[in-house]
Amino acid sequence: ATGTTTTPPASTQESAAPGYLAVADQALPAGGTLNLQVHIDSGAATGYDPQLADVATTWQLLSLSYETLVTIGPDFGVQPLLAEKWDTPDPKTYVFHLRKGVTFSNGREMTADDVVGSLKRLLASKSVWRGQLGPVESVAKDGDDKVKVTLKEAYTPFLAALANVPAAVLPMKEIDDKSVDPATTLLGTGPYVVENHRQDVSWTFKRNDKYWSKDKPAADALNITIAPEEAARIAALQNGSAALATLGNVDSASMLAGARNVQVVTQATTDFYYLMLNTVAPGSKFADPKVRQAINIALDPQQIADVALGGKGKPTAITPAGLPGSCDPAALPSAKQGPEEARKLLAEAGAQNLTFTLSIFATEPAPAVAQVIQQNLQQAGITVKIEQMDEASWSGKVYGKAPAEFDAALSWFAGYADPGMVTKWWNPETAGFNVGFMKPDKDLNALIDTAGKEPAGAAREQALAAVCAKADADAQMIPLVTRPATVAFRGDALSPSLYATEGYGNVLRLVADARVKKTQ
Amino acid sequence: MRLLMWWSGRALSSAATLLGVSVLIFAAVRLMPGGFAETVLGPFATAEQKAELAARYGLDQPVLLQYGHWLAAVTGGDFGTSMISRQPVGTELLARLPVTAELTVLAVAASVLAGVPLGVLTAVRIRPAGTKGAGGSAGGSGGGSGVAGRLLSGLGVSVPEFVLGSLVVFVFSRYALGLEVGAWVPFGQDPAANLATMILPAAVLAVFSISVTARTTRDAVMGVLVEPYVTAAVGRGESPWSIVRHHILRNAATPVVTLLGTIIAYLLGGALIVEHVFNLPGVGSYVVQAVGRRDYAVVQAGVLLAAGVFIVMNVLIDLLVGVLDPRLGVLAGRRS
Amino acid sequence: MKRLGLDRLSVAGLACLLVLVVFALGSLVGAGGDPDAIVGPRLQPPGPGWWLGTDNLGRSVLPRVMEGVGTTLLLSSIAVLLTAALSATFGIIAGYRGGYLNELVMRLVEVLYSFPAIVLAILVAAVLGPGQLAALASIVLVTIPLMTRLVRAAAVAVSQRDYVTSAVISGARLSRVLARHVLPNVAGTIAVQGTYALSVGIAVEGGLSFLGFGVQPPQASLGVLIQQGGTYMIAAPWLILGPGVVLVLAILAINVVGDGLRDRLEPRETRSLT
Amino acid sequence: MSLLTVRNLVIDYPQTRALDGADLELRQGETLGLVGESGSGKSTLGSAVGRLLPGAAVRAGGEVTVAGEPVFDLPPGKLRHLRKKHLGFVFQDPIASLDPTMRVGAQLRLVLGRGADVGFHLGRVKLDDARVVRAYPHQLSGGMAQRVAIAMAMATAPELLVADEPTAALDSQVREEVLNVVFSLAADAGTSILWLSHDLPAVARRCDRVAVMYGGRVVESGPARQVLGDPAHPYTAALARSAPAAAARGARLEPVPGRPPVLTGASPGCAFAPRCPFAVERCEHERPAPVRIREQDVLCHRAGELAEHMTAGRRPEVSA
Amino acid sequence: MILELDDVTVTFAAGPPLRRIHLNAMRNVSLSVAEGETLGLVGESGSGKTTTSRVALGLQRPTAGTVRFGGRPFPKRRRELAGRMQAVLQHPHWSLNPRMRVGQSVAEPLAVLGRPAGDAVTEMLEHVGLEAALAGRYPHELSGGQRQRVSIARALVTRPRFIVFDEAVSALDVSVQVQILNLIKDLQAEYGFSALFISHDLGAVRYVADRIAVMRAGEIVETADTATFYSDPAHEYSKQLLEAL
Ligand SMILES: Nc1ncnc2c1ncn2[C@@H]1O[C@H](COP(=O)(O)OP(=O)(O)OP(=O)(O)O)[C@@H](O)[C@H]1O
Ligand SMILES: Nc1ncnc2c1ncn2[C@@H]1O[C@H](COP(=O)(O)OP(=O)(O)OP(=O)(O)O)[C@@H](O)[C@H]1O
Ligand SMILES: [Mg+2]
Ligand SMILES: [Mg+2]
Repeated sequence: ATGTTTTPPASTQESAAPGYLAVADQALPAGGTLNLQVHIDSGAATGYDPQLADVATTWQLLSLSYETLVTIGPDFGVQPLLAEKWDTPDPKTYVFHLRKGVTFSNGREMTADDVVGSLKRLLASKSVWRGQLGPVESVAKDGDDKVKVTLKEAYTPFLAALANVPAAVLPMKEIDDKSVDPATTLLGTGPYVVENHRQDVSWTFKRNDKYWSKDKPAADALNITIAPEEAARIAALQNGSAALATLGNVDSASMLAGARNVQVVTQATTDFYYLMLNTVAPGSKFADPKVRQAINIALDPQQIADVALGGKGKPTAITPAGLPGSCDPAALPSAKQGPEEARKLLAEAGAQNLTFTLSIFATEPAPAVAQVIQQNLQQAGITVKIEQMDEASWSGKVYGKAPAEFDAALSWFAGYADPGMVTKWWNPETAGFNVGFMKPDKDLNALIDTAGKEPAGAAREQALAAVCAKADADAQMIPLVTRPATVAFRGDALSPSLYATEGYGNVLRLVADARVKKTQ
Repeated sequence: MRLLMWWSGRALSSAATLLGVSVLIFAAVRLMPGGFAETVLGPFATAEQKAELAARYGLDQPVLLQYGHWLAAVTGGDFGTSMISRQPVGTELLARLPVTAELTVLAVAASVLAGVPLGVLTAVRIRPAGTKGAGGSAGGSGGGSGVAGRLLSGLGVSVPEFVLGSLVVFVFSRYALGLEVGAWVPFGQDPAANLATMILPAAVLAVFSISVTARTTRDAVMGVLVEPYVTAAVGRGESPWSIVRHHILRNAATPVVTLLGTIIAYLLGGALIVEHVFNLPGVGSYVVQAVGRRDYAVVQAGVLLAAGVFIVMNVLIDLLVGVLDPRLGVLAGRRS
Repeated sequence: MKRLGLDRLSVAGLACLLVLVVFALGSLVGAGGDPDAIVGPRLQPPGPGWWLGTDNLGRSVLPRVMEGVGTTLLLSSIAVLLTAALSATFGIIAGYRGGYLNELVMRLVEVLYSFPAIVLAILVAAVLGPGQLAALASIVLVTIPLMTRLVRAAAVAVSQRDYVTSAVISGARLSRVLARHVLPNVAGTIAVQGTYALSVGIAVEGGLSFLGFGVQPPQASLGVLIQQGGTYMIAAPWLILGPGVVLVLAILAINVVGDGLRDRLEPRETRSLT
Repeated sequence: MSLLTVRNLVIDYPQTRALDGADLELRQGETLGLVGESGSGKSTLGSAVGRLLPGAAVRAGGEVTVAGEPVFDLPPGKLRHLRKKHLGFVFQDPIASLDPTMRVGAQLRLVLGRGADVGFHLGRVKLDDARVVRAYPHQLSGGMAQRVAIAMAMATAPELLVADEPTAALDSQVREEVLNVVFSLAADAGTSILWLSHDLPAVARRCDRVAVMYGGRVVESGPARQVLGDPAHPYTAALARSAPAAAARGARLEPVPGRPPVLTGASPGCAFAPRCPFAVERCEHERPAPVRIREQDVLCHRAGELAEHMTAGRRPEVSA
Repeated sequence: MILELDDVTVTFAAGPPLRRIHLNAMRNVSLSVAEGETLGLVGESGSGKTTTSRVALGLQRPTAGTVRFGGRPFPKRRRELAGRMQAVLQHPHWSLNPRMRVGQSVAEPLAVLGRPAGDAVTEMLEHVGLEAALAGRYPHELSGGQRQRVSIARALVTRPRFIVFDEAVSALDVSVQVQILNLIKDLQAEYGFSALFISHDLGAVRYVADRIAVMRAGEIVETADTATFYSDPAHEYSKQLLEAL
């Protein structure tokens, strides 16, 4: 496939185009300051280095200053960004044609060396993303304006992985001569330049005047306030001190129902909740697959989505629902059975009075999800005790030790932009973080690898369906429902562009398009 | 000379208390489950990365040694480095202190300016006694105004800040009522705008302390009212307000001022919730987030700071009490 | 009531508490329904089947409030009893013995006192892990300094009383002096402070749950309910109204009873300024 | 015309009747000692003169007139004026009756007005020490503090000084000095004194007249020497007999048997009846009305018949 | 001699650590009380009377000097003296535990000794002129005089050999004072205990004491027979005291 330069569909009214929740009104003048509020700051011990960033909130902020070769378009299509186009002479080779006239915000022009250096640096790093890039064999300059990446074997999610912030192009010259430390300085080709950052308080960005796309970014400055308390963000929207804010509560729309000029939209994401059953702990209650199967059957993802997520989430298999090619959760074996079968399985396993503790973190809506799970399992005679912790204690308990000491735990994965990416986490040997509570399943691992190689198409969908079914039966990590993102903005202050779906949790992805209607 | 001795005595005991606080806080922070590494590095971090981070912040050393290093650094004015922002904690605390301080000062001011008059008014009886039908309540809880006072001050202490705060945030953000929420501006940038955004949080914070102050004032004034010197002043024909001004206020001040010490500790804690609800960049929200992320240096410094402020305030209050009541003062002479 | 010698307001407060206790006991026998069961659509206003409305999971609010009152009252009461026991032990020994023991106890109390209450509570919750135990320990640690101080002060006063001296002269053992003479005479202080500690305890439980360190779901406590209800203040005001009113009533009633108890134990004169 | 008239005054506390129809009269320039056991109502009567009763007190009847003004019916402003111009009070605990947070000089100036000659007033009570002006009350001895209180009370040269056991808290040596100051200042200013005291011999020595209180009533009043030397009321007689100081070495003191009454309402008869060796039926049921025996006004049904009997009793040692 | 104080000095240190003030509450005090004798101790407020009584009762260790009770120094453990000395103290209001019934208060010294109370309590109450029915009352239901009688009953119930009366009648009304003084005299005649009778009221002391010691600023300035003292005081200070009487 060959990509071409695309601009977002030009549209003068705010009626959303397909794949969009909102499209910025290009007729509005550029300029102005945009005030945003998000609930959490990027917080990593590794600093600002995009290659080491591993959470969506960090990607979101870093994406304002860093760019990747390719990017994700509406409905998960891969689109050009710093590469104007690319060729794939064979499934193992990608040749990227670099965009001309791209400069870093310090004024230096981006070169093929920067691209090659960045990718090599990433591959040599301890970054989690190194694995997502797949079996890369070599990265090399192909003339001054082309870069060639060779894979050891075919790897379908490659482009989607390349579209995320850790694969951003860094100013390698400066990094190599040590004049810039990416951990402490943001120096990218992106639309905005950091002016000030106070940890956990605010970020201020100003327009990158040397940005390659001449009509972008529209807003001159961004003020991003970190407001952990939902009520504070809602307040800021209501009184207009924020033009856009991310919201956590699935019912925020009704909270803001009467507020004038505030629009609340739900962005579907590929992130999804999943239930971990610890099979590694000595004396695990879940060692018997029948017990896990029973739990999987007793769970009612539709009810979880309807009740805990206010109808905003969707049931999902291990390939995130919504991604092209992902499998149908309703077709999974466990979805077709009810509590009766679960009881039977438990009886067979001799685990009639199963009681276990579910460890969750306190951030909403996890407690709501857990309580619906509790109700679900009660139908099958399983007693769940919920243990709610702050996130630090929770991650200490879940990831801190191997074998881990919890019974069951609830969390969510970022779903990314290709159905073959998250499935890897079901192989603890490559994932690493879950060796403490999950036993590798050889068959499943093989299926995952196969699906990774299969080029997009019907064969891939079949391969993925096999992975889904196998994982459903294995049921050590049980996917539940997708996790919606709620965004609200002031219609009188802002005309934003927002995708209807998002794979990397980046609400600010299109912020460079947003038009400010009035300056506060 | 006496003052000097008093100071050295107080300094010594304050230092002992602070030392105790430092031990407790250090121990508490280390006892928290959940490692800094999982939190700061995320679940995907390798053991190697964790070890590297631990080494960077000296967390691989024996705990006692860590404590010693920390204590030595703190006494030298170095509060360590935040593991999240990698900035010196001292700098960040200093930047955030004004917000919390302003909030607390405003709330203390409100407690004194509203609580004290309220307490005096509900305690002082103007109607002369001995008249038929006057007085009458057995326990002396102050008759009608007493019931109202008790209910009022009771109400003040029963509405938790987070409820009141959330309500205020919502109401004031939805309806233009003249005061802004959520648009915090640094004081240095625009004092007037800053005050306008601080009034509401301070008011929410102050509700509890106002009613406690009012209640304590009322108790203290009622205690003073029956002192012989007040009877003597009444007997000399002094007017009620002259008595309140000259004899009652100062004598009732001791318990109220002493209470302020407790109130300040309380407000420092309450500020944490209020800062959270109103999203103000103060020390409180800093510490809460740091607890959440196991950012040890920040938690330790934050709590030590709060305790230090509290202890210093209490020393000052003791001094003030001495000035107000010469019988209790440092400089009190012995009976001739 | 008359025999207790409490005034009318305090009797009203006591009655109010009694009603709350009955309300809480109701949930034990299942009155009002299962507090955890999903019984209807989410966020329904009060109506048949859910007399106080439903919450964000479609659970009936009424049984949850009933359970919440019980949890909160029980938790705070146990905590306050613990505080009272510890404060009495340390306060009395420190107050009666004086000397180094006194210094030590007072210094410890001072250290605890220098922590802002909610910070102390958060630390405790973080160390112990959220839950009832953490809430319990937090309330105890938060209320202990003031009570120990006051008990100590009372014990100092009582130890100087002639009847204590007489007992010592008679050759009574320390344990006897403390148990028979000092303790009963500081019991009033403990009782009065206990009521205030109880209201502080309820507030601390609420604050902790607000920050997510308190009682664990699906169990309800007033703090949990108010925290959740607060989010839905406008969309579903009934979620905060029920528990909010009950919480305010409980603290108000306890304070009023405490005041009445104090007026009764330490009656005081009044005087007019005219 | 008398300066102070108390007529049938009844004062109730929540559970106690403190005054049960007390009558008292005091003329210009006169010194009157009010004596009686603890709880007999002396302080209540003394406070009632200036309407300085605690909040719990209720006047259930009777009236108090000072310089022709009905104290209990005055509006607040007039009441203050009366206290300021006509009345002075000195209380039992000298240090407590001074504001602990104000220097002595400042307190005096508050009473005397700005720019007054504090030194002069302190000089009158024999406090010449310049340090006193700058001292706080707690830095003074009891005697000094009481003299300051007296200076404050006498600063306005009141017509009536009510002194409620002004020396009870003082050491025996200082007592005399303080009393000397009070009485000489009053004599100079023509101030009448109502002196509430336990100390019978001292009252006998210094006062023109004595009133004896029992059970909230003045049971006997008259010229001091007369009342204490020739008591007409059985209670006065018993009281006079029981002072330890009065006992000769080796002699046995005779206490008043029984204990003082605590009234909750009007006493149906004579409150002393249960302890009185001379009580008859009538004493229990009928409230005695004042009768005049010699120069005394006495509240006793049998005063007349007993007059002879009592005189025969042993007289208290009264040193002139 | 039941009690001997030999050259006793008591020094108090008061105030915070760095500004201690040292104060001699007793200075080289020597006095003795013979069997069956009542020694009166008079002096102005703060002269050291109470401190002396505390030393005599073994509640206060002297800074210097020796104390002997019954010819022997005080034992390390107070319990060995249990029941052999008692005290009646100043405040009728605080002399009895307000949370104990009168009967329990009186029985306490016996309970400490592990002896059954039996009829001793009722007997004792009757001895001090109180109805046995009062045993069931709480102190606040009694008058000041009655409370002091209960204290005396409590002090006597173990038949001690030595009793300290520290301002035992000062807070009482004149007429009640006499009742109590008479009671003390009568009981002493009956039980023959020795007593240290402390008061600032010279009249009261004269009434009960065999000998009188005068204290001033921590020192004994004069000791004399009561009769001699009142008729012919030797010390200048004693003369002053008597003048004021
Ligand atoms: N504030 C008060 N509240 C209730 N009762 C009181 C109050 N003041 C005094 N009484 C009672 O009123 C009665 C008279 O008290 P009052 O103080 O006038 O007596 P007194 O003759 O001055 O006694 P004393 O010699 O002890 O001072 C007593 O029975 C007393 O208990
Ligand atoms: N525990 C103590 N610590 C410090 N000083 C004390 C202590 N006990 C007594 N004093 C001081 O010792 C001196 C003598 O006190 P003491 O109580 O013996 O006097 P007193 O003659 O009994 O006086 P009063 O007649 O007032 O009871 C006083 O100056 C007192 O302040
Ligand atoms: Mg009196
Ligand atoms: Mg004494």
